Amino acid sequence: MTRRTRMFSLTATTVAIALGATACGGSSSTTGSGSPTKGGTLTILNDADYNHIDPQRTYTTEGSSMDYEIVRTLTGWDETGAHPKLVGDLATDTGTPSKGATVWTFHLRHGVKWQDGTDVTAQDVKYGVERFFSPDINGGPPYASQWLVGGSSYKGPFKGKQLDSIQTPDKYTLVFHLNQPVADFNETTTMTGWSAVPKAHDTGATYDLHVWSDGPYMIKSYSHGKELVLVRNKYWSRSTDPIREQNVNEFDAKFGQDQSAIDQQIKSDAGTGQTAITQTPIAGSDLTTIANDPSLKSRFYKIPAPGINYMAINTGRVKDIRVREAIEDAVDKTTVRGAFGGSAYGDYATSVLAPGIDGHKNFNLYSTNPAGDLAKAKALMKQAGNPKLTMSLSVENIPTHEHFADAVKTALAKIGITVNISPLDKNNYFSIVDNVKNQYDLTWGDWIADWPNASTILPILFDGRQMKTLPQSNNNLAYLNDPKVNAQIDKAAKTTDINQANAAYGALDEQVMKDAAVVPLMYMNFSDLGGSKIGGVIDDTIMAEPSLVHVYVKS
Amino acid sequence: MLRYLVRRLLAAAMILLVITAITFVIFYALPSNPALLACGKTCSPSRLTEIRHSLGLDQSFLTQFWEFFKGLFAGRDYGDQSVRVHCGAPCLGLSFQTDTPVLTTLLGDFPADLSLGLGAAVVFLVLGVGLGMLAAVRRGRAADKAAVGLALVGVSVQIYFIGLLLLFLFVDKWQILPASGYTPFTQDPSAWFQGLLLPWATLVIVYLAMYTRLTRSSMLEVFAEDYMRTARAKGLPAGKVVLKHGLRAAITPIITIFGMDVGSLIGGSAVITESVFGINGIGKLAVDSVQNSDLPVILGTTLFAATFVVLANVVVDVVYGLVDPRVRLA
Amino acid sequence: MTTQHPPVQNATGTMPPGADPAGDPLAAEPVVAGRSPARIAWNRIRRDKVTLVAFVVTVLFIVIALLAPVLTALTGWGPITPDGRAINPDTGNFPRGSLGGISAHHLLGVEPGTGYDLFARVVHGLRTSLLVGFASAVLSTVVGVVAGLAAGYSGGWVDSVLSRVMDVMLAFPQLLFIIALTPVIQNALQTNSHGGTDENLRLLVLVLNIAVFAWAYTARLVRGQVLSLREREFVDAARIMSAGRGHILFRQLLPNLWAPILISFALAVPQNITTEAALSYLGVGVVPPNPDWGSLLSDASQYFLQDPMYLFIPGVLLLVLVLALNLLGDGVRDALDPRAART
Amino acid sequence: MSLQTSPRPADLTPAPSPFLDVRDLRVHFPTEDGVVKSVDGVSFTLEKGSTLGIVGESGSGKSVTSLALLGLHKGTRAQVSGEIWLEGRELVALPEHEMRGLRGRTVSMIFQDPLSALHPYFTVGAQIAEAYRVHHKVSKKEARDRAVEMLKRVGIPQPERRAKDYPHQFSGGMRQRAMIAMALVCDPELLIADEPTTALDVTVQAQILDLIRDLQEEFGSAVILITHDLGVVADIADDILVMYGGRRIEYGSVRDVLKRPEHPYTWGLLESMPHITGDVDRRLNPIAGSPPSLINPPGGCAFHPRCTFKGWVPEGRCAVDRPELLAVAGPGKHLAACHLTPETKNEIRGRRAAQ
Repeated sequence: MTRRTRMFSLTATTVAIALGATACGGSSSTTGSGSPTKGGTLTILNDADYNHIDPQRTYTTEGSSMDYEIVRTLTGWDETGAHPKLVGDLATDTGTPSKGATVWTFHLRHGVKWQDGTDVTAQDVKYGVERFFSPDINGGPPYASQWLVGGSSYKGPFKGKQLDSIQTPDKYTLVFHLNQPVADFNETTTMTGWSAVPKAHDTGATYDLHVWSDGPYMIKSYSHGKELVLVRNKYWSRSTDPIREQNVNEFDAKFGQDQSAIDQQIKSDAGTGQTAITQTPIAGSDLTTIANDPSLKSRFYKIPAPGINYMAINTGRVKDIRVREAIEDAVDKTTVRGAFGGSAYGDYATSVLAPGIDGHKNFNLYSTNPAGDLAKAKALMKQAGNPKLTMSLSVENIPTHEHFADAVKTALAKIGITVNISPLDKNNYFSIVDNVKNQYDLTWGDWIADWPNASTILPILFDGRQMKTLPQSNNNLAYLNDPKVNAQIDKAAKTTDINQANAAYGALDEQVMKDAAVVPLMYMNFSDLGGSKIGGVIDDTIMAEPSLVHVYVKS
Repeated sequence: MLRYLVRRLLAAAMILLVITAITFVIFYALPSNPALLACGKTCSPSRLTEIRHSLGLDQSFLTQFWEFFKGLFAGRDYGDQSVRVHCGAPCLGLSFQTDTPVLTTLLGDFPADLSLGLGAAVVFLVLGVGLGMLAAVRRGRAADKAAVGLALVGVSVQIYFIGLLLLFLFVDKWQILPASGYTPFTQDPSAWFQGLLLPWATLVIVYLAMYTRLTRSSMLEVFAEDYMRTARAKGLPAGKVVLKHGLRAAITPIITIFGMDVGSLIGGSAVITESVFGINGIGKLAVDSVQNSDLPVILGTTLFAATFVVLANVVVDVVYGLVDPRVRLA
Repeated sequence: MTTQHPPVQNATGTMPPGADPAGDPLAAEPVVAGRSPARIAWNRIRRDKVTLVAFVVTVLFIVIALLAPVLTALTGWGPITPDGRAINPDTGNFPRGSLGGISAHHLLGVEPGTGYDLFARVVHGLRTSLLVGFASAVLSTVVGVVAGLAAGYSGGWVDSVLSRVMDVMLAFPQLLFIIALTPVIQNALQTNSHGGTDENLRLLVLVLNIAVFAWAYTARLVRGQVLSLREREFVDAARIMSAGRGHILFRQLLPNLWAPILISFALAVPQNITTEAALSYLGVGVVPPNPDWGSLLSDASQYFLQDPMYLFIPGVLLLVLVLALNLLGDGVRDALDPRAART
Repeated sequence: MSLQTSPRPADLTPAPSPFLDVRDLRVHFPTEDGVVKSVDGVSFTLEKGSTLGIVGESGSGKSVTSLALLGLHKGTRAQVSGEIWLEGRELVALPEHEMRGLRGRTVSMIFQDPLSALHPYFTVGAQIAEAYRVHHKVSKKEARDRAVEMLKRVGIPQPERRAKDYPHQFSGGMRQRAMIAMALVCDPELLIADEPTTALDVTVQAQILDLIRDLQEEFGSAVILITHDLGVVADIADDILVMYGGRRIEYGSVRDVLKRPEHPYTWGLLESMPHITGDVDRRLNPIAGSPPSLINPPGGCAFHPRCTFKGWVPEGRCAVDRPELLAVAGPGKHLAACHLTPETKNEIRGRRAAQ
């Protein structure tokens, strides 16, 4: 899953303080405590509009988080406890696998209604999932077309064809036939696209503006790039929904203000700032100041993300493992983290899988000091014959990244590697570096799991076979094509036992680190700020977003 | 007059057509791939081909251009039977990014640029012409030197620097004004005014300089004209000589530049001002669309902006013809 | 009586209109002395203190730009030599100390985030600004003069075509287009897709981009001048003496155009520097970490509240540079233009 | 006719309070190259109903003199000194607002090149009406009628319609007539005509001059006619003032100056002018050389660098001493500034006549 990074930010800072209004701080209530009150409007301030909220097209954390208020997915995460718990959402339970996890059956709850009062049926879900396949409905995740039988040739429902591998034996039963075993398919179905869309209300490419609700809120008005207003869906019932509440009267999402201005407006906690929250992460210099401000502590949501910020070393171009190991030891993660916003940004990483992800294993193969081990790195370079190397490093052309690149350049200069920095257009960054035609020696990357399972991280980042199958969207930036790794990936995917699978992924993580294919930099946190009158925000560690499913506005 | 207007408008349409064609060509040469951007993070080659087809990018250059051109007059339909989207004429296409008609987006952003551009233009025209006249009348004296000096500083100052400085002083430090931005006038006139005050001020500082200089030099040129001496020789008071006889003649070149400036300002040229003050106008839309390789929006914003510039040209010529009796529009 | 000079009054008693120094005493000047226009211009500039100061400041900036490597060698901090001790990783790599980390080591402080010496960034950035400003002004002036001469002198379809092209160029939303064009030109010129963005290539792209939109102004100006000069007697004379087209264009017309050309060049330089900085500010200009004032300001705007000096120093310097160049351009124009009187 | 040999100051005899009395007028322009002495000590008198022709090349100071009479140098950087007495009022020291009351009403001017002297953006009628309304409290309509009346007076056909035209729609002669109409709209007592016929073809020239003369007779104004064309003044003027380099070099009645010119420059002017009655084969001889610098005028006689007769004056006095303006012997008040003795001049005249 991608996190929409900050939009092209030109503005410095604007502080929004309404004249005469004084900040009424001092609210000591902490996240989640206190009893929810009904009513009020929650304002969401984001720098830019969601890429999509059409559930089959949504593939960003902000969009997903908003979508969860409007649409219900087959399964979902209950995050009120210490760890996210997988529960049935539209489905009564978390699904039943059969035939070695190649067939999955879901039974839908009775009494779930659309916003016009009609029932949500299995056919609606089937139609919704079929939409994934239409080229008009682009932008969403690839899993449906990868896994459903016949998916490679199906082109979506708009021309009247159906996908036979999704069966609806009755109004409330869905059966998915997969072309390979997928042990965690019921976690895949927590993604927004695995939801119902009523054929009669589908508007195709423009469905973003007309998403039909079966969740607690429905679209009242949506002006692209400006404002999205959600109001209560009166046909939604708490009794059929194990995840969501319906506390506030309205969500009012406003877009287009500069992120710094948003941060300042919420920080000042005046006027609407008191009931406002931002979904786009606070970054760079603002993060430092806000994270270090004790008065903001109660309103500052620092959410660990199931992802990794890393620098891939192209194993096809930097063939000498000693050089790669030297790079692992030479990179000074303290200056790198400084570039991304300091300690609030996240902990230093030593592995690909972050602590919150199933399969995470605690190990460190390289320097124990985050600032690096120069002596060891130099020794490794000496073993490699002290080659005079020049390497390219691709980053996005935003200040944070440029500073990161500088930090790497400085560190590697100390072991005799000259780094040429390639700042690439940030909007096209991944479409450039993911194309196998554009290979850099060092490539910055980040990845957030689509669901908190190593299966949506390691295979995607290190399966060497995708260089051939996905030449234009090869996520294997390390160009690692290690037969051991590939075999391990296949083995882990087939393992239906969760503990065994986790162990397999842990070993895979360690193998990748042994190959010195990536320099893991930070286990990211995403930080957002809310106003003092907001309650019921829970940490969505799946999306790394402040979850709004229980949100309320204090009166 | 009517024939002149028709001819000028036809020429304007030709220029716009050429600009559209050039934009198309440039987009073709753009290194990025909008289909890949639309496709998402993990995109198989076959899916990519389908999306290219869905966006119409697999068609030849001429076909795409013709489709666009046709859409301008006849509208276009998008999508398959059950979910057809109609984009009425003049159709500038659907955004690759948001699938909304470009024209709708443009018209939605237009009020911000209109407010920003017109508001600033009125002030810098009035102030600039006033200061310029003062400088011309007091040529060589302190007032002139001050006006010319200020004008030069204004011309040399960078919008983003002065804009940020104003923000820092008025919003952050003294907290006299709320954060700037655009609120529709219909929604809250007071917020509209307060939010645009600093952007206006910034544009005024930068443009004022130009108008002061322009008026001053234009005035000085007119002062050297024989008819100004005639006016004085008639016994007209100095004020009337300057305001009636001088300004009337000196204003024509200023009208030309003013027309062009207003045209380009409301057409979205105030990109930097928009970005500094967080105003979601057409300039920002254009910058974003270039970065997202959103061809229909790039085309739309370019055409929109160019239309204003070209139309401003025609309007300026017509006004010129009305102001200067020597010019005959034929 | 023999006639050495053309008579002031000819036989019919008519005089060229406006030859009598009626109201404007300056019109009397040609009568005053037979000095060459260049000499008059130079004398005027010499007497104009503001222009002189602007000239000195400009020269100073150019010298600093030329000596940038020497200066940074003296201070010991290059433009991309980070000083890790000058920034504090715990505060998100903000400079230690006050005023953006100004100290004996770092005369203008350091960049937050990287710890680069701001003095070194500024003097090297100046190189970029001046290089792009002058190079694009030269290019656009050369292209503009050639196009203007061709259009103005040839007339006919050549003029129509060139004039229409100028119209189109002037009607373009320029800034938007440069933003769109930059990756296109860059892509067209770049042969290898990796190994880092070539700094010189990027500068070339910038120069081309700015010149693409700037030449039309010069061309239009030159065309207008040529149109009026074309009808003068000396051109007729040359034509009667069956001088070649090239001779008339370059030996007869061009020498009479140098004043407007010089003026447009002098005013184009600060304009282009401004455009370059704006583009870099918008992120399509010079690519970091290569120092440039526009990208420096863009970067600084992110740290504005926490580290205002970082914005202030390059901002004010850019203002001074552009102001000096503008003043110089104005001075040159006033000196060359007999109508723009100075007192 | 005999010429007086001993020099005698000419200007010191005070005339009995003439209508216009200009005394030692100087108009200097400070420039970065030095002071331009456009007018440097000019004096003359003029009575009502009579006409003075001021003759000279461009740069001789004749137009600058006329602007001084209108007080148009006030508020500019020109330095004006001397005295201009008009009906007992001194104009040089007169404050601008009082001077303004005189302009157009008491003193008015017909400018050369009416195309540029008329405002291109206003109709001819409006410009004339404006001149009238400045000095008369009348309605727009009345002023307009007056303008039409004036246009009719100066011989413009269909004045009602033409009043609504713009200057560029008029022919050259018509424009000049309109200019005259504007100058005369307030019945001025002193009319200055600056090259009123330049750039007009000969037949129109004659018409315009006739018009000025007729109107002068009708209104009884004093007229100053500024020209470089002696032929024009010969027709119309009573007195002639020849200027060179900002100074007077010859001053006297038309008869005196034209019949018996005393200065080689005047000779030059006459020779460069065709005579209708003259010999067709006679060569027209333009004066060689160019007008003098007004900042660093040549030493001695300003005309000496161009003067073909300076060799006739002994010891090169022409380059050293500036000749005084002295009365020439004779019945009229004829003044000239030349070192040539009357004898020498007679000899020269004799030789030229023999040619």
